[in-house]
Amino acid sequence: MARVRLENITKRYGEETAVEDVSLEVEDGEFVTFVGPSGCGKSTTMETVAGLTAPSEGRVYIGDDDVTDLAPKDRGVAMVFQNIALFPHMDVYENISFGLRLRKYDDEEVRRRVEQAADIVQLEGMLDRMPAEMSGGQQQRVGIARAIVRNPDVFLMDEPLANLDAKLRVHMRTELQRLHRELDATVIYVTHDQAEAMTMSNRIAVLNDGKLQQIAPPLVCYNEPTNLFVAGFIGSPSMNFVEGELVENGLETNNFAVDLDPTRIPDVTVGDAVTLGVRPEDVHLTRYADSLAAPTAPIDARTDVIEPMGDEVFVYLLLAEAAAGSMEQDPATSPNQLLMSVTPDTDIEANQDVDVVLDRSKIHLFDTASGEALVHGLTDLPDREPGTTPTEADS
Amino acid sequence: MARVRLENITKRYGEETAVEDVSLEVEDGEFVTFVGPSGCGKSTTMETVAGLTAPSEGRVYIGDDDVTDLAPKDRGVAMVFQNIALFPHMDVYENISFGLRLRKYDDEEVRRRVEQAADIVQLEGMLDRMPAEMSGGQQQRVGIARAIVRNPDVFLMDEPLANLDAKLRVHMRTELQRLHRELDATVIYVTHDQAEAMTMSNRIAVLNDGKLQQIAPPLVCYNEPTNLFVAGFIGSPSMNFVEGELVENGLETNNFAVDLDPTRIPDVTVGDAVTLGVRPEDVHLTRYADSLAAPTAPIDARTDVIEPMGDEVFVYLLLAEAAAGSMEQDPATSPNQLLMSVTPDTDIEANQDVDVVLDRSKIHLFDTASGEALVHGLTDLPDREPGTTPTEADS
Amino acid sequence: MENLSEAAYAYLLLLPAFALLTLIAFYPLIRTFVISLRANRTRGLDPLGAFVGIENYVDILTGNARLARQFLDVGLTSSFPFVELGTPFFQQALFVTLAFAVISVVIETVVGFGQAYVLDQDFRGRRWVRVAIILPWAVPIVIQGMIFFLLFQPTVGFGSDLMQSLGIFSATPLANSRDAFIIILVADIWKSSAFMALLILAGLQSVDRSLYDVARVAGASPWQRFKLITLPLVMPALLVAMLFRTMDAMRVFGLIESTAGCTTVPSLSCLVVEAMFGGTRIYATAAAVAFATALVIGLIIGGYVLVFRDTEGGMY
Amino acid sequence: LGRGRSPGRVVMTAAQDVAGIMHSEGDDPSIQQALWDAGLDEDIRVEIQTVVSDSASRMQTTQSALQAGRAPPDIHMMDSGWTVPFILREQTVNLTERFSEDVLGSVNDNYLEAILETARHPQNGDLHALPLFPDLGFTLYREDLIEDAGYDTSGWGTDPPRWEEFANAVRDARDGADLNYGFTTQAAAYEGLSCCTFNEVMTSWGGAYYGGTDNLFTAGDRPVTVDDQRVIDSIRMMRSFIEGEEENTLDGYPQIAPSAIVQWTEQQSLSPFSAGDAVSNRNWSYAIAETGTEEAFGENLGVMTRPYAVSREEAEYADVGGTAAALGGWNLAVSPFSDRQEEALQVLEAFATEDVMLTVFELGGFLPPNLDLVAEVSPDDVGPVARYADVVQAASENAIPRPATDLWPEQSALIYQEVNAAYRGAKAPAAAMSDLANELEQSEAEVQTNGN
Amino acid sequence: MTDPSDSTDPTDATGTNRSGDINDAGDGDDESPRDPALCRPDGGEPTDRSAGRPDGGTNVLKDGREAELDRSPLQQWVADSISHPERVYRAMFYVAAIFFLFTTLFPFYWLLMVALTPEGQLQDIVFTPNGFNPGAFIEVFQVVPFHVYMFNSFVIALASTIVVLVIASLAGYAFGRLEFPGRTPLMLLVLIISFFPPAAFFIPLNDLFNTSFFFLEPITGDGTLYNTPFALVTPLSAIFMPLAIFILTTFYSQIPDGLEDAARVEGTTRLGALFRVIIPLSAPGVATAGVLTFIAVYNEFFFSFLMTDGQPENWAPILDGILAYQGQYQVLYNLMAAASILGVIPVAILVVIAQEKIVSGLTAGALKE
Ligand SMILES: Nc1ncnc2c1ncn2[C@@H]1O[C@H](COP(=O)(O)OP(=O)(O)OP(=O)(O)O)[C@@H](O)[C@H]1O
Ligand SMILES: Nc1ncnc2c1ncn2[C@@H]1O[C@H](COP(=O)(O)OP(=O)(O)OP(=O)(O)O)[C@@H](O)[C@H]1O
Ligand SMILES: [Mg+2]
Ligand SMILES: [Mg+2]
Repeated sequence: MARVRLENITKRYGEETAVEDVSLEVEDGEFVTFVGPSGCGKSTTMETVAGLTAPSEGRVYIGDDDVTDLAPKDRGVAMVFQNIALFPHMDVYENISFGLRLRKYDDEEVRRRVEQAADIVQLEGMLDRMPAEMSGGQQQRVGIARAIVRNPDVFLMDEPLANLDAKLRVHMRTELQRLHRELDATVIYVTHDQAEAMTMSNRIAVLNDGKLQQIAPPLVCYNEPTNLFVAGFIGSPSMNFVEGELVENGLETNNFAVDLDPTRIPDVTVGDAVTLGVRPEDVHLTRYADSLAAPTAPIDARTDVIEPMGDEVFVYLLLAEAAAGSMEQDPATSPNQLLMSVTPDTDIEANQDVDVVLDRSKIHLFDTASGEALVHGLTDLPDREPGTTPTEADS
Repeated sequence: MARVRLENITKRYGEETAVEDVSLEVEDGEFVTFVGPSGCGKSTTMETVAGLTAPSEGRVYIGDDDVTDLAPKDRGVAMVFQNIALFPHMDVYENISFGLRLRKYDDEEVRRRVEQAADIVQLEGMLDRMPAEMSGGQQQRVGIARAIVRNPDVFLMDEPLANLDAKLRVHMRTELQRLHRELDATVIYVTHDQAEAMTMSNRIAVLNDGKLQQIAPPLVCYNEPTNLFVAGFIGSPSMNFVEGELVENGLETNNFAVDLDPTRIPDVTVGDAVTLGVRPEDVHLTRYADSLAAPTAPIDARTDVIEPMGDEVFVYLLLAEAAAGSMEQDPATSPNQLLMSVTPDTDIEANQDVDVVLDRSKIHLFDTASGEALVHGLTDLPDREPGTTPTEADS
Repeated sequence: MENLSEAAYAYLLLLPAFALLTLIAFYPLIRTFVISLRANRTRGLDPLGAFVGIENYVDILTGNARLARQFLDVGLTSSFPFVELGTPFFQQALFVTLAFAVISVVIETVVGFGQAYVLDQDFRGRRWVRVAIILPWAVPIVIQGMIFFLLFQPTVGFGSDLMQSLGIFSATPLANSRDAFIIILVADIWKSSAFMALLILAGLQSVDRSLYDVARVAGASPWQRFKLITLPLVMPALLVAMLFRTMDAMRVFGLIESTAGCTTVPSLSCLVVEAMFGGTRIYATAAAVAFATALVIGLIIGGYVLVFRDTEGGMY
Repeated sequence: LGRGRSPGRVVMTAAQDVAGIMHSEGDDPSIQQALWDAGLDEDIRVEIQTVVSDSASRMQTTQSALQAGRAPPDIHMMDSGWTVPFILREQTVNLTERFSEDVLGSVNDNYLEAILETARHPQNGDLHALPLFPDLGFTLYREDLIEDAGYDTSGWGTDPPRWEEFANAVRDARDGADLNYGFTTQAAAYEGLSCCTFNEVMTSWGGAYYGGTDNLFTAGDRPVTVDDQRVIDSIRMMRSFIEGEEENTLDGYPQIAPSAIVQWTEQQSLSPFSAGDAVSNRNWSYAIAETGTEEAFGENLGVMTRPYAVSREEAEYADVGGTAAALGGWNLAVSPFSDRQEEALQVLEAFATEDVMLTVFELGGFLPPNLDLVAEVSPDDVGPVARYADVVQAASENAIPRPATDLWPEQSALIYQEVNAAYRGAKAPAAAMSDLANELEQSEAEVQTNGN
Repeated sequence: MTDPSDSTDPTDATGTNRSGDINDAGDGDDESPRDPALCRPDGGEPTDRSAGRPDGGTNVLKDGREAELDRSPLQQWVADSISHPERVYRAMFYVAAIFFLFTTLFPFYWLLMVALTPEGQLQDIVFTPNGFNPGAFIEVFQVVPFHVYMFNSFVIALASTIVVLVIASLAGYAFGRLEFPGRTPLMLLVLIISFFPPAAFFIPLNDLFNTSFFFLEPITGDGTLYNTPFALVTPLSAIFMPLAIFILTTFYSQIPDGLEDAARVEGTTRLGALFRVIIPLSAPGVATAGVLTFIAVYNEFFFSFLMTDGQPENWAPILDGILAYQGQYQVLYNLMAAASILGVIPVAILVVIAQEKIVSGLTAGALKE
């Protein structure tokens, strides 16, 4: 039983509040990933679970026990530290076996498990190196091995793969998932890598500014973010946001309008400021629009920078009224830009006039003032009053 | 003049060779990214440029000068360290201004530049914190600010964004690019993040095992990798590799065959072992194959695991002969698996029989023995002898 | 034990230290303090007389105590600088002690830093150089005194002749307060620099080397690296070394006793020991001088603590 | 760790020199044997607790033992210079009460009176310690060199010359033999200066600390006479010896002593002499033993008591003037904290027998407290000292003890500081002595005001 | 060698036009001034790169612009040194090392000369002994059982060092790594002990150690601690404890929290983390505290002299052994010298080797070189 439950955890450093009133429950055997901007309190939250930081307020439960006042060693947790924190005076073998030796496993067993763990992190043959003689990524792998060798009930991993290359990451990712499944351990994981968060987690917990924003399965966070913050944070590149205002029968922005029935949207009325969100992959060139079930009306745009990424190409679009916006501006914040992602074989060039459409089923609306999500997907709305949907207006 | 030139650099640590005979030239104002697996010698190479590590052999030039024996401070370089290495006894302001104060800039100027740098890395208001009071990402940003504040000729950045979340990374990425352009500085950059490497660099240098594999613009590395290593390393998820053998009029693998004229391929003859490489995004369901100019014949497969990533979905395919391969196996190494990437709205489920085709124009062939690339794209080959191309065979 | 609060845990860890210190240090000090408030009795079995309050303290400060030498002999005048030294400078215990402490600690710090820097380098035979530099510290004070005593014995050593011919010393330096002061200073520097060097070396060795890499790339010259990285990071260790050296120097006794003698160079500790063991059993006065000495040291150290309170990593 | 003591063991403190002769292998003579022979109970065995020989350190050790009420040691060996303070502190056993009549009588009759004074209670005269051996200050000189310089030294041994003659002889001998040093003595600022060397010189000039020998042991009510002209002159003479004709010197006395004497004690002053580099040296009986052997100067060593400037008849105070020999030596005191006082007293009584004294003299070269015995032994047994028995006798007659009251330690410090300063020329002799007189008077006054 | 134009200096617009210096390798190339205010466009002026040179060489060189023409060997060396600054540092380093070696060792050399000089010939010793008497080194053991004193001192020093290190480690951990009310006052309280001359402790301790406690009787025979190692170990431990506490506090407080955290998560208690991680990582500090304590105790003057009766069989330390050669009128300087050489040098070597072992054993590789 290694359910982890945080109850109203708050942590203050002097004036600064690092974590504010966070409550969440991680089920036994669940894999939960914390994501959030730098400094939002991910590591601090983990430390309260590990027992390294005493929360200023709130309680921590592991299993059925209140462990708030328990020493780290008695909590049955293992942790991979963001700053790696290898013992510089021990070689790799000693680092990895540290916890086992403390528990007086016999040498045979220790060696077996260390070798197995070293194998998983691909460090065979480096067991007698000192940490100072290793590269950054190698050190990080030692840190991971040190945690996994112990088969604890609860794994805490703070950016364990930050220094690894893509290939190794993928490998480690699968290894960690396998371990998770085999050991049936509860895992709390911090990463800034979207792919990791999406593929590994049962649920993602999005933190911002010390506060929990949403905790939900990855695709729910991706497809139904509860607020502007989550919407903008999950997904890379970020979702496009366009501020607008609800009018009689649609949403008007500086550059374009989207038809909809405002009354169908809960909690807002005509005249309210609403932000439209759409992901880059849901912006399509009008010429490919026929594949979409519910496209919006075409929007005039001009391509700015084209960023080929190999497997996809990012196209920065300047909307009609965009006079001289520079391409560096973050499309998520510039009201006159849209980022579109297309396949590499798409025939598109910089500084070319194009028409784009948005996939209505993928449009999100947020209350601009509170940031709260209003609806996800406009196609569901008109289902009830079919009359309003099809009309689309140019900007 | 801040061209950086490495001439036959070798660095040994005792028995261990960290860098082996690396020669490369980074043009003045160029942005070159080092990528490669953990421990391949990226940091070590950087350190030889900075002057922190004396190469065992070889010379380093900056501008026109041989700086091999010059002290770091006389090389005009600034560096972001992989292990961050902030001065623990100085607050953020002092850390960032360290280099400027050494040069006796007047206080006014120092403050202005520090504030500007802090702004870029979004650390305003934290200038009087001590490093120990900051989160991992915040510390890393201080490290970046410390380097950029000095406006040097050559920037060395070793995984400067490893601890930052996606959003901040994108922001920092653009900021660094802007800086690069404005300062007209030469940048050598290490990252394990493909997106960074692809978007920021003029050229990518791929290292493996201390040896330089390829140095070329990002898309060249992506589309025309010189060898198996580069092909497998660049791109995430990794390219699919299928080993096969050249036969009379094609390439045969365990599970399928691809038509081609072996004589058109340089340096190999019928009977040679050849590896076919194809990226996940170039594997298509047969039903969508019409959008391809040159698809291969359909290949029978069965979907295994479906991994939705938000903006795309990874589909693990088991090829016909695959009996009981488990989904965790790395598709790049398992001969009976293929990884396919499809858009999220594709209608596909696990354990479903499907037909897939490969995009012939995106197929790479490698000499299995040496790993060297033979051809990139099979469409160019049959152009000359059109007779051989269209025939396709099932496996 | 792990479940104790941080404070309770800290007190638990401090318990053994304070138990030992209370028994062996605080308790004796309290008793000594009580002694200092009573009268001397030179005859009879009981060495202490009636309770006299702070009379003993008044006596030592006013020069009325039965000490062979002056604790402090200054008179107040109406004209600048408002104080007038009575006994010559080098004959006043307080001044001699202060001068000795200040000069010796300053020089030892510099020398110790130099030695530590040498030892921090990597070179062949470093171990033996380290032995050499540590050696003076391992010399018993009697021997340290003997060496310098003999060196400046005109018939035995060449020190007197040498220094006399250089015009620095008189013919009988060990009998001349000023010369003897310098000899004691040199002897102390010779021995105690090693103390500084060892502590500073430990500080140097604890500095994370990658910080030097950062500084080198940032353009720091060796001197700047020293000033901006080494010094501040070694500062806590250095402060401890200086603090304890200062206190040690303020309590100098054995060295003086075994070279020039307390007559020539009286220090505060000399007065304590002479009062206690000088044959005239004036324990109360001895206790009072000891407490007065502690008070002087306390004032100096208090100044230290105030000045360096904000030093990074400092202990306050 | 345990230190269980077998019964019959009596622990006595002693330095290496005495410790080395206490017991012996087999039948070789030893003090222990002599004690038994003298009638000590065979069950009683003296065990030596070796202590350092430096007198000041020994006083510390003794003081800390007695102050803590610790025993063993059962018998403390105390310097004659600091026995009285311990007596006054009631830290010794009163021997007058505990000794048998005849032993007490023979001690009082036969022992050198001057050293007995240092072992008596100053107020009631009771004996609290038994002198083990006295020591006397001698002036050693190279008879051969002085004779070569044309001086007749035949009578010097028992009838020393005047200072002027002596000084001239030394100067001529030094110059004649081309030696580095003439006369070496001890003038460092230490106990030896106030108790002994200066005391001798002062006495030989007819001066005294407290107006003659009557007042030596009665602190409080006595005159302080150190600012006498004679005392000042004696210092000026010493300055002449050191500096030649300079400030604060005395005409007619040549430069004969190195200035280094102001930082010399016994060892440093003896070594140039024993190395043949000096004409004359003031020292203790051990120096005779060391330099009077055949390997050293043998018969060429002349020994006498101090030259003088003012004869005893000319002197103002009692028993001063004329030649002088400072008195040192050690006493044995029984610890009142000992649980073996009876045994210890027996040991002391045995020490008071002549045979034991002679054994100590023969084995260790320590003068017997009954100095008449010196003449009874042959040089073959005890070394060169016996050769100078007449000088020893003369010295004992002219022995001057230090005024070793319980104030002496602090007064001694005052004295040697001022005298040393005056010798060095740091202070004019007259000024130094008048300062000293003030300080001593203050110290004396202490006794009256405190009454302790 | 080439001119490392410090073009990192952004205000130094001339940083790149100084290539005129590049041609003649190894002779007086300059380093552009680090200080932008000092930047000169001509750039050809030889200046001294080595800021660490204390010898005023800067001026010599600055004046010597014409020295380009005729250079003396010295200037040649200086010029070479400029292009190879490591050489200057190396040279400075050797000068400093030799200077320190000479100044620390000379008194020992002289002590050796005193030891070798036969008794009674102690005159005018400068660089050679008067006569040659190596027998002194044997005699020291014959006159007094010096080895016993050494052994006693060794045991007492070792015991005190262990007591001090253990207790001070706990206290240092509390002071250095824990926050609790009264931390500063308690530290000052510890410090106060060191304000007092040892004599201030003496009278009460002398009473205490000579008081008979019945419960000690089975151990010490008479129930007092006097004449037992405890009489030295306890006061010396207490007196050297403040120094050790301060040293350890300082070093322990500098170990990053992360490492302690890692150890605790791995399953150590806080104390376990202290002994397994913090102490090993503070090895230089711990070893130094140990060495300082050991040697200080080994050579301690005051209590060593007064807390035993000076008998080798009663745990008298080396000091008493040395003083045993000192007579009232006669001091066997040669034997004292020989004894102290014998007593000191082996211990110093032992201590240094032990320290190196401790440090390297505990921190091997901890510091990236
Ligand atoms: N001081 C050293 N002693 C011995 N080997 C070392 C030392 N430093 C690095 N190495 C080895 O040299 C190789 C290259 O190290 P380097 O730090 O350059 O790797 P890297 O490419 O930066 O890897 P990463 O991405 O993990 O940081 C590694 O195998 C490493 O173990
Ligand atoms: N010891 C401390 N004293 C003061 N503030 C602190 C301390 N440790 C952390 N903080 C602050 O608390 C906040 C949360 O820190 P935390 O380390 O939990 O962030 P994080 O989410 O892990 O960020 P990152 O992704 O950058 O590692 C940050 O703003 C940080 O500056
Ligand atoms: Mg963090
Ligand atoms: Mg690296």
